[in-house]
Amino acid sequence: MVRIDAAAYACRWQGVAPSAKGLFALAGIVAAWISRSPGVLALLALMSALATLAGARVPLRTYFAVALAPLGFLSLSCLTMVLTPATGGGWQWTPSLLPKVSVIALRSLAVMTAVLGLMLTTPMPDLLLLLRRLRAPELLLDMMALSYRMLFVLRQAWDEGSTAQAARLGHRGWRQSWRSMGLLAGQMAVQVWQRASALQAAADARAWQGSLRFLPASFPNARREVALALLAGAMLLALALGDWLWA
Amino acid sequence: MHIMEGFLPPAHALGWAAVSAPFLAWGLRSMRRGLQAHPERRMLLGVAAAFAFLLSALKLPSVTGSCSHPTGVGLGALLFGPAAMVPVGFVVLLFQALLLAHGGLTTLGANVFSMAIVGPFVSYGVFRAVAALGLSRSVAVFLAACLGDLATYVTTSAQLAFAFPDPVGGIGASFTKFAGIFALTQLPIAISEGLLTVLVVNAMARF
Amino acid sequence: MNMLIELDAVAHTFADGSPGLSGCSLALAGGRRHALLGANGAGKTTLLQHLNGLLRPSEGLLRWQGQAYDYGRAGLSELRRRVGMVFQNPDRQLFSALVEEDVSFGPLNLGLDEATVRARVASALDAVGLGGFGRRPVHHLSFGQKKRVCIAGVLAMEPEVLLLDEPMAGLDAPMQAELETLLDRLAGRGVTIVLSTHDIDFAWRWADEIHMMAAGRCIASTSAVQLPAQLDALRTAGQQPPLALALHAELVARGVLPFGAAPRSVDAVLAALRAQPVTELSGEIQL
Amino acid sequence: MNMLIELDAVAHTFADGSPGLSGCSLALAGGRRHALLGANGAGKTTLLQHLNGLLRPSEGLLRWQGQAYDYGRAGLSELRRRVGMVFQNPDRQLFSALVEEDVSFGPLNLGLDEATVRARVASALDAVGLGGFGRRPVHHLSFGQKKRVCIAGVLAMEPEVLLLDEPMAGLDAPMQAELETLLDRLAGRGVTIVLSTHDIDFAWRWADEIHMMAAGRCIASTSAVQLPAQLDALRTAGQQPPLALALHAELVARGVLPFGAAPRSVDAVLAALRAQPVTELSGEIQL
Repeated sequence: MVRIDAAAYACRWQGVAPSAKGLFALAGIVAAWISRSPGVLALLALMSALATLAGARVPLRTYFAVALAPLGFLSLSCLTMVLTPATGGGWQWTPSLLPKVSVIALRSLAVMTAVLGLMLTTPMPDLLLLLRRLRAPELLLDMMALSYRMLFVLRQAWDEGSTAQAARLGHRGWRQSWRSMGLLAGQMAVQVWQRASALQAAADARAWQGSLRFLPASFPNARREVALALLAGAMLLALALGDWLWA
Repeated sequence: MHIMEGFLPPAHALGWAAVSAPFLAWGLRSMRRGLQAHPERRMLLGVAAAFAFLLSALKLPSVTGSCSHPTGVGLGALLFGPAAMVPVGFVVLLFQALLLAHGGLTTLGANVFSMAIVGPFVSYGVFRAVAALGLSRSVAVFLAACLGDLATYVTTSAQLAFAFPDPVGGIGASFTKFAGIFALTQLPIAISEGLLTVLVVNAMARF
Repeated sequence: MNMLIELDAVAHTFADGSPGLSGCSLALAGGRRHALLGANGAGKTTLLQHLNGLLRPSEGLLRWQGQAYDYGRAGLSELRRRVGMVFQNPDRQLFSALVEEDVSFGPLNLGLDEATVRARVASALDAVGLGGFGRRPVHHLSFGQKKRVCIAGVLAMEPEVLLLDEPMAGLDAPMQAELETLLDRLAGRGVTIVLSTHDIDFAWRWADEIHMMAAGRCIASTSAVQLPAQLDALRTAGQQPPLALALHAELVARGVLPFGAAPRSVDAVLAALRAQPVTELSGEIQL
Repeated sequence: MNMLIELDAVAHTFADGSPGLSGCSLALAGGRRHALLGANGAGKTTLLQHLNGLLRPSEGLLRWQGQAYDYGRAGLSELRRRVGMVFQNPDRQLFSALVEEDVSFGPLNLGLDEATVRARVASALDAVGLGGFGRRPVHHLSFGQKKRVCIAGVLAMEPEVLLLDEPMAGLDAPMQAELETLLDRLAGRGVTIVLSTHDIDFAWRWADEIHMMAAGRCIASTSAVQLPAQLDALRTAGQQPPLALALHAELVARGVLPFGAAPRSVDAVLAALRAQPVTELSGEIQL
């Protein structure tokens, strides 16, 4: 959680309008959905990854660390798909399915790299701003804004509590670990109500009117950035459309 | 268990989003109605969503030495009811996709269906049913969280089977394959989730 | 003197039946620095929360410039614009991820237009010395910086009265000095400041007016210069006399320091000592 | 002197790449009162967490009675039994509903039988002056009481070394005095105490040994009586000389107080002043 969040604040595209980055990612997703040939899908994935790594200067290490878990899922699922029921019961390895499965895997990769490009370069408050502009329900936005802030507060509370437990041998063995986690989670669950009422008091003290309203960030170069994103996105889509028509 | 970004074909990704959307709208509507009577609950929902996310990012110690992540939706369903858990679960899943790269934006609809709709409703139903049978609270909580987790995983396996039917054995065989492979990781998680939820509820009851 | 806020026999009982305040009468003059002094649990926070209407008295009355508090929706909004409050723990009052978003929360609630809000946010952040920090996420800040964001969030509403609950808690000496400078600057601009503290030496050093509390009661109010005459009340509030005061009295009694206004800190006593010429007496004893 | 814990050029870099400690060498003698002195962010907490193995050095070595720390499972358990740690914020380390449940957490993790645990909980609560408080709910306690429950929770493991992170933070004057008495009592029983503080006056009043830290470095260690010779190191650690020391020096120079061992607190200076006869000089100036 900290890795992706920190990368988004540190990258070179941090101040770029979220609408531009959102449009580019959307183009990447749609292009991946349209394309059919493995070569073009691989090219799309490569272009999205390159934009993130070379354009936004997200460190390669971060990128791979973040992609590792989804890649695990992908390999396990693809392995599953090339197994078919054998005639005499049991399962057999079916190499003839490989081309089809590899297209699924590459499409998944192309979509994933497009979304990674968005999330590794856009801090959450900007994403929420984008959602607000897309008319997401206000209640949902309030919940997201508040819970994003509280994530870090609760995370710190959890780490401190867990360290204090370790100092009293609370993680000595797995039995102790289970008991400690149960106690800590229980105590923090009770605190959820206290924290909520403290936040409520703090909001009331600043003349709360019933919803969490914040000043939207301004992106002075938004127009130019959106135009560039549209151009780049159109390139991806053209590539995909060509593939769809002629493949 | 989350379906990764981009893994579902477009028709399935959009289809599941369309299936989940009315549930989300219904959850938000019932939430809004609650907020009219208790405006201060707005903060509570935000903090609760953050707490659910925190629980879902925990690494649980397990007997085999490997680590697993609970979903936390069982606990949430018991505390806040299944209707509130649809929007809360939606926020948690969106954050998991954006901050942890677990699940994805294109697969959000499918994941919301399995984890924020099926899971909480099963948990809540099981808890009600077991409690009605007069069994102890711990048993009810354990079964609710554990079966809610299993229902989520069965749903995910079905979603995958539906999207990628086996060329020989069809959807049934595909389901068997996905359910079988992911059982290795999901069974211990379901049991862990049940245990942790019991410990948390017991700890809470003492305050 | 113009009395901005008055409490008239205010009592408060919490929902769980525990007593918070009893029979508190107090007058807060505008443009002054007020310290509420008392041990932990004396009712300081409860009193502060009455001043901006977060809590309502179970008995008694509060007045703003002679008018009884209006707890209606509009009245409360107006009151909270005028009387801003900074809580003790920043993690329990900052609810937005970005510094400028959080600071903008109050002004937006006042219904100001975007340009005004933007200007106010910028000047509030400047005032607390966090000029370029608007786009920083709150979770990347240190404790002291978060505290200053909290203060900026209130300043952006341009309140006439600023309440601070134990503002020095958790800050080390350099950060405390910084915050004191900030409070001095605000007081210089005419903002009335009311803060709670359990540190008599800080209260003595900083405040114009000291209000002592013990067990939910407002036991005495005095201008700081009159504090030496109120040592009994101070003792009831569980406090020793300020060290600087005691030292100064002793040194004056011994003729080491000239008679005069008591210095506000031990550092000031030390400075006064250093400013005195060394008397011939010292030579004899130093041998 | 018997050195209980030694640090040999210990460096620590956090997972996010930020530096915590660099080249820290330190020796902690058994049975003494040690103060780690430094500003916020100087690395005091990081150092304390190395002492009981919560953090491991990236470079360098720690030794317990001459033997390198053993970070194996059994070694760590043994270490943490011997070296107990009390954290700064009680609300982050108390996680049970009742006082006695919380205090029993450590002893139960040690695998002791129920009767022993019960006896240890009772004696630990007695030691911190909370004898009859076992069945009280934790959330009804005052901040100072919670702090003492935290200490009891560590004492119940019968550690040889007690680490305390900023123990005085958030306590008002009477609670600080109480806690100091408690620490004196524990030191009297032979427990080695290591605490971190950014308050030079407290360190000077309380400690036998003062270890100064700045920017992750251990810049100097001195016995408290030798502190007046280490004012340069003190300045590097961002600290003023203790007020009592400065005052005493000034008063001795002026012949007001006789030459002798420096008093440990401004209160002690005051007492020394009061014990001095009033000289004839005073009469002149008091007029």
